[in-house]
Amino acid sequence: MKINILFFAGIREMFGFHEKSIEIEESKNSPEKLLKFLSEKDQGSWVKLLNSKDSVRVAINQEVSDWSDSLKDGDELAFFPPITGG
Amino acid sequence: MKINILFFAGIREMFGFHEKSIEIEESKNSPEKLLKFLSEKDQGSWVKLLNSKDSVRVAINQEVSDWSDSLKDGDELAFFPPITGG
Amino acid sequence: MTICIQKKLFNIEKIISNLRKNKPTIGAIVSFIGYVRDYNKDINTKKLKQMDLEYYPGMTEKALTKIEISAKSRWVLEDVYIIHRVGKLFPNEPIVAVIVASQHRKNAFEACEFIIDFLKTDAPFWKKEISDQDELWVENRIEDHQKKTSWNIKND
Amino acid sequence: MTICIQKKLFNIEKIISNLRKNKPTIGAIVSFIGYVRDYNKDINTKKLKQMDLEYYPGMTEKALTKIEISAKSRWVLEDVYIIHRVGKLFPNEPIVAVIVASQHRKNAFEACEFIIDFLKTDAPFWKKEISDQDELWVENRIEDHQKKTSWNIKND
Repeated sequence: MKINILFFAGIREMFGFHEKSIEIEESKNSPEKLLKFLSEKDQGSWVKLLNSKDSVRVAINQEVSDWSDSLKDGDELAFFPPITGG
Repeated sequence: MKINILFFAGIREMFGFHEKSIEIEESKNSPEKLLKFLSEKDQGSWVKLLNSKDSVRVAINQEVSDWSDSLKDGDELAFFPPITGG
Repeated sequence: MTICIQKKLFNIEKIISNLRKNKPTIGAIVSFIGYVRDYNKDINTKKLKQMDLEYYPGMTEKALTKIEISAKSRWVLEDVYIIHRVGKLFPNEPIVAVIVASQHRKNAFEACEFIIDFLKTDAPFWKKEISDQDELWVENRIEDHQKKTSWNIKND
Repeated sequence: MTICIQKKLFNIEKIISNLRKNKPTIGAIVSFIGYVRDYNKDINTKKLKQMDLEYYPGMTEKALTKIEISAKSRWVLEDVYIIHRVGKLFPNEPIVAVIVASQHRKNAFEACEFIIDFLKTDAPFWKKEISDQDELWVENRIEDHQKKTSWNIKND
């Protein structure tokens, strides 16, 4: 399945890009499973993201979500730090 | 003693003037005593003011006061309806 | 701390920008603006043409100053600006603005509401509504007194 | 109900006057404005030069709409206008304004505070402070989450 991943603020800077589209097998159907898989496969910033998971928020299709919520083909997945607007 | 009396809003319109300076004997040393005396002496609007006393506010020297508070020579006494600003 | 009683219209953007020029550390501003509505509160068949606002020069300023001082004793505030129009006002024009600046927004919200609540009961202003049918002095509202009293229960 | 996410400065007087043009029955307007302060919150030796405001196009608008709808379900309101700046901001410039119009001022005060409290925790914006010494993403404040949570206790 295809997942479009977005990164914001400090996480965007850590990765060096804002957006990444990936093709991934159906079994990686939650933000947590997907992040674990990518940190093993591609290392680098994915490992750092996994290690700071407690202070990272996820959104699926622009809705704040849990790490265990399900992902499906075509979803937009975002990783970002806690909100500091206003 | 000399008392400068001010009238506001509906009370000013009832009297037809905004201000009246009076010379009065020392014994009329509260808004209540003064109003009773003037309503007997001059009648007219003073009687109406006395009759609607419960919905009239008094201020002595620009401080909200009671009908029984004491008046002294040179004081500014104001009669006005309840406040409706803002 | 500024109190303005004036006939002319005011511009809230200009007031705020002047306020901030003097105190660039201000982080939060809460403001309340009250308007002349184009109908009479109780009788909707009448069309409001004009509102006359009378005040007690001297006492009104003192009463507003007292309210400001009271607010500043309850909350940590950077600045307070009260502006109230008098004379002839027309429908849709602003009557009053209360602008409160503070470091923490909660203080500004509470103090701004406190000031307008007390202004409505303690500052000598009187409104007369001139409609296409008659001229009537506005009666005061019991709710305004209840709002004022609620502050004593909560804070004293 | 309007949501504006924009780079340029805004004029609160103009926003309010446009708001009132559409709804002349509005009697009370409460507004909150937040500013970029000219120093860093925690380390006062640093001088803030610039603030970068990032957001999540699409999700931010949805989150703000959800907050507005939630406020409108709790209070009777005439109109709500939320404006938040993004991109490069400089000290003393406004960041955000929440403008709430209602018939009764109490509703406007409560709804305005509710909206800014939830905006601070639920709308995806991120601030980066660029000082004369370094560039740091602002950490979120525990107090903001406490303020948000207090609404649930009071109102749910």
